[in-house]
Amino acid sequence: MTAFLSLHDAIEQYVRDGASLALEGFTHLIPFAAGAEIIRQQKRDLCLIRMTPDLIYDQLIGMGCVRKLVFSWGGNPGVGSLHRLRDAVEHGWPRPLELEEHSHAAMANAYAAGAAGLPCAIFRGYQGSDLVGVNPHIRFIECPFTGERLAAVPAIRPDLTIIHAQRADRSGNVLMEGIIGVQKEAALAAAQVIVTVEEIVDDLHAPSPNSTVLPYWTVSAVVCVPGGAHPSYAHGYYGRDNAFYTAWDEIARNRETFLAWMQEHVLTTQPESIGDEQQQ
Amino acid sequence: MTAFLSLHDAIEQYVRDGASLALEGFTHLIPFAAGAEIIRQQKRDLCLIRMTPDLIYDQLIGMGCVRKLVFSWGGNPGVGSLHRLRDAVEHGWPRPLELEEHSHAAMANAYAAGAAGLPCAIFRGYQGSDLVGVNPHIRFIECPFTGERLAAVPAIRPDLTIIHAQRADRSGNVLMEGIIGVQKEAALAAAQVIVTVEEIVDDLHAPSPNSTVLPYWTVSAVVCVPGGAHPSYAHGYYGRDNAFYTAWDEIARNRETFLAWMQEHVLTTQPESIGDEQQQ
Amino acid sequence: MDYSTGEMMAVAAARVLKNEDVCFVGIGAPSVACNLARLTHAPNITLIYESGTIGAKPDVLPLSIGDPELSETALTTVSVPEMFRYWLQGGRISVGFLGGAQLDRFGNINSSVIGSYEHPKVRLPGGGGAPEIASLCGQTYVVMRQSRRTFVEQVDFITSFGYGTGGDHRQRLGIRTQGPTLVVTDLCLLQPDPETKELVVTSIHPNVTRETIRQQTGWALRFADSMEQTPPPTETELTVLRELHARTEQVHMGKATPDD
Amino acid sequence: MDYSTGEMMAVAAARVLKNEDVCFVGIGAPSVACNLARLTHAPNITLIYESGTIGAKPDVLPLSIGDPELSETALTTVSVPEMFRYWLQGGRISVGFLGGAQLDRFGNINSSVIGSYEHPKVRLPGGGGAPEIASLCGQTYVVMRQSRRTFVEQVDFITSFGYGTGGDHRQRLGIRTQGPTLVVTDLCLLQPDPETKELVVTSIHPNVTRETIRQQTGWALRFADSMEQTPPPTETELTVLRELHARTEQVHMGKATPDD
Repeated sequence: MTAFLSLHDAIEQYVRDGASLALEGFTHLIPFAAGAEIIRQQKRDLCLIRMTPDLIYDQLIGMGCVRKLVFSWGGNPGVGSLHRLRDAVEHGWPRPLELEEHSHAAMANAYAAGAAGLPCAIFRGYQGSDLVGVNPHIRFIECPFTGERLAAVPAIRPDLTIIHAQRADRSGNVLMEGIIGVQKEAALAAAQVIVTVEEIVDDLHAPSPNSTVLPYWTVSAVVCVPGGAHPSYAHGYYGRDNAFYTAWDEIARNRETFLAWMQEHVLTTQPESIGDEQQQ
Repeated sequence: MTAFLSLHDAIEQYVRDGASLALEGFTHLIPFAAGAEIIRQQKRDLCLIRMTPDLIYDQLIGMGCVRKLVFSWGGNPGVGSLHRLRDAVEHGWPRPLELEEHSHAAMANAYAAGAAGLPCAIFRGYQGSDLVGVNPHIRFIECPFTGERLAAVPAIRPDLTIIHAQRADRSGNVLMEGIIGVQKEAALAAAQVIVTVEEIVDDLHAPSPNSTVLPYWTVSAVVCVPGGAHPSYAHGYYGRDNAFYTAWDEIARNRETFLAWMQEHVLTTQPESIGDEQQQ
Repeated sequence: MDYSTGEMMAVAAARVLKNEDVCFVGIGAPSVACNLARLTHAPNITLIYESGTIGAKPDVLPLSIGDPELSETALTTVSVPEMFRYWLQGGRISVGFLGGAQLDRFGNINSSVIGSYEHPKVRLPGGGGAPEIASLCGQTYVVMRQSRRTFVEQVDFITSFGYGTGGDHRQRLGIRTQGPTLVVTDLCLLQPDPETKELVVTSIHPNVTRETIRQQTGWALRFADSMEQTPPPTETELTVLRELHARTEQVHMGKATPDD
Repeated sequence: MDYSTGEMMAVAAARVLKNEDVCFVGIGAPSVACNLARLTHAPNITLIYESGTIGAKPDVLPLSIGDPELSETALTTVSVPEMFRYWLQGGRISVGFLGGAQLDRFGNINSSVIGSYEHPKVRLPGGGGAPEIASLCGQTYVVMRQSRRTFVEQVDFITSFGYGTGGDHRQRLGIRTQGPTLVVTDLCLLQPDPETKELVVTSIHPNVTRETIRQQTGWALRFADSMEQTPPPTETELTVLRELHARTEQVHMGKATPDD
């Protein structure tokens, strides 16, 4: 049921121009290599979804692949702004970017609702926040028992979710460990799911009977990309390249240095070598 | 913050007559020893909550401790009826029993809502079921985005939840593994939480960074009761005594044999010896 | 090879399961059918038990929905809230199994009470996961022995909705799944009429007469125009089934402590 | 011992944290304060990062909210939906930390935009977890440097609600928590007036004048009648803080690959 593909073929077959895409990862296991391949294949008019868009989304936006961004926190963690994201919003370069802004609680609940097959999620949130006035997707319902006013947001159902995980077995069952973020929900909420992994093994060796595992019949394609989460990290495989996150601030600050870096490190790189190259 | 008590003291201090109690466990890690101690201390007018009331609830009901039962499936798994539950509902012996009946989906969502601090849970359920007509706690809301009609139930918030777990460390942090059922939700939804454990250790040795752990500051009291889940089981410690579940059908079928069994195996047993005794 | 009507029922139920199916398995007959399928023609079938075990491959039949055997052999075990939210309500289950004390001509099932709800003659265990299994699985198969007592004109209480009063009743309630597309009994197979949704006999088990089936049914039963004859259990099916039962018997009685 | 105003801010924030506190920790100043408290007077304080790590005891300061250091030292790591549902919304957090680009006299915070929302002069990262941290933690502490640019009469956009327009505004919105009970800056401590909820200065850091504080505040600032003098950082506090920063510096720069 699960296809085992090269990164090139997986992105070519599953990423359609104009589609809604979630490349999730809460600081951990961010599918950087997959994002780079989307840039190389010059996909366009994408609606990107993610709680914490960071460097890879900054790159996708800066290279003009993105029409709309659904997010709750868009910055370079511990460093500052995402300059390409700002440039697109503030000056429309390289193209205008539509924003749909939520809180983390809202997006986490919306992904969970998508995974649960519900049309919406309810939670206690957005009380007194001006976000309510600028995002028409934030509404309210009354609890039928207490009358309490609760926030409601529509379920998130991406056309495609791409995540990076530690490993998959040869059937396509996938194991995730450490900071698992909202990846399981993002995967189960999507119509299609691509998982890039550090390695493909005979036995997952899940440490606990309750380990986070996606069964093969929930995964469309598995791609083996060692180092595919760099400069983020893979618990048990390699650490976070905090120095690169810090360095990105300078690289992305102006358009020329950004384009030069993309040219050298992404556009002229081969997908197969991504992991290794970025791990240097 | 967590108190380490004897089973006798824990039940005496935390179980109040008339309180709402959830002794959860989905066929696994059922807190039998704690239930037996509640019977020995002759607690009364309890409102018992549980998705799958089985033998220990049959005993509590048969001994007259229970006023009301909130449940979704009340039987002896794979064997048949709970005769004491039936006798109470059908003939009011030893006292009438009020029922609040739900589906598993409703109760699982209601516990989760309790743990999440929400007043209610919404889900797609009860469509066409007559349960809607006999349970006023089942209501419906409209999705504010799609207009779909969704079922709603009030959150479950027990005065006290009692669960059994594999082990706790000396601070009171608790580890659960295997079929974890709805125990974490039941614990986080309750005002007070008692956890009986197979052993108390220096280090939990959680096998995975994502293992199911209740931090000590969510646990009121920890009680060490080896074998405290027998005749249900404790993954990694001992198996399920299916023979006893089968034998219970005969024992509980009539009032005399039931009372005789309770006299010999519960009323005249010491809490400290429960585990060992039941493990013989 | 000789076989019992119960064995015929288990074999007939197992045969309709496919390798690609993701089954929400109930205890008893469904569990027998699913594991028989897994041990014969559908080795890769995914068995999910509502206790949270996904991809269980038990060597013996579980007595309860949460026996150790299940989580020990499962791909992973999730919490019960997750099971009902992400997996059942999430639309991940292709086949759900149902049974009950009463089934009516439109596939509605009663597992709550015999008699009135307030003053029941018999208080049954209740629906458990059934009300949502009935509405959220791609389709459901009902496996139960056939008798006038269990196959009734109208159930005393609808715990799990089948086709209601027939026709497009499910659609009118906004239910998007197929419902009870097959009923497997110890005597025959029944399937809903495409239009009216009334259950009609479509295949008769060996050595069973229409008269017997009529006698064991509480409503004026219809037989399909193109009637089939259920093939008897093969030697392989019977051998695997009996070995499964034998292993189970041994394990469950292993720790007999009747006085304790 | 000499110290910077930033060190005074970190120390002042750390001092208010207790051993029993369960803190929802933000990156930057809050993370410094929480870990300083843990390494000095509150060894058992529970630190929760929104990435899902519960009971983290990092040896160095995380650069991001989800550095490896956090899950590797945590009691357990849960999913992000669980974190926001069972732990934050579940009412398990006693203290939440907030910061932002703008803070107004009633403790409302803007971390979304400078200028209009549709055509912002500066597009900020956004609220992240803040809107619900502000309403669901038992109380919140704001830690940020004080300046006319950041301490404004009115914020351009309320990302996270403090006391709104003051008085009982929180209660009128059905918010059950205390809100921003303390603001720690590099110059002083501010607390809400019990009645009006306007932030007033209650303690001044050493060698800081009221005039300086006024100059760095965008509204007509009030000073409490009983004004306190913030004790300077102790040698222990400074030593632990500086060692923490030194360890952090070393680790984060360890894997420098600027060209990659």
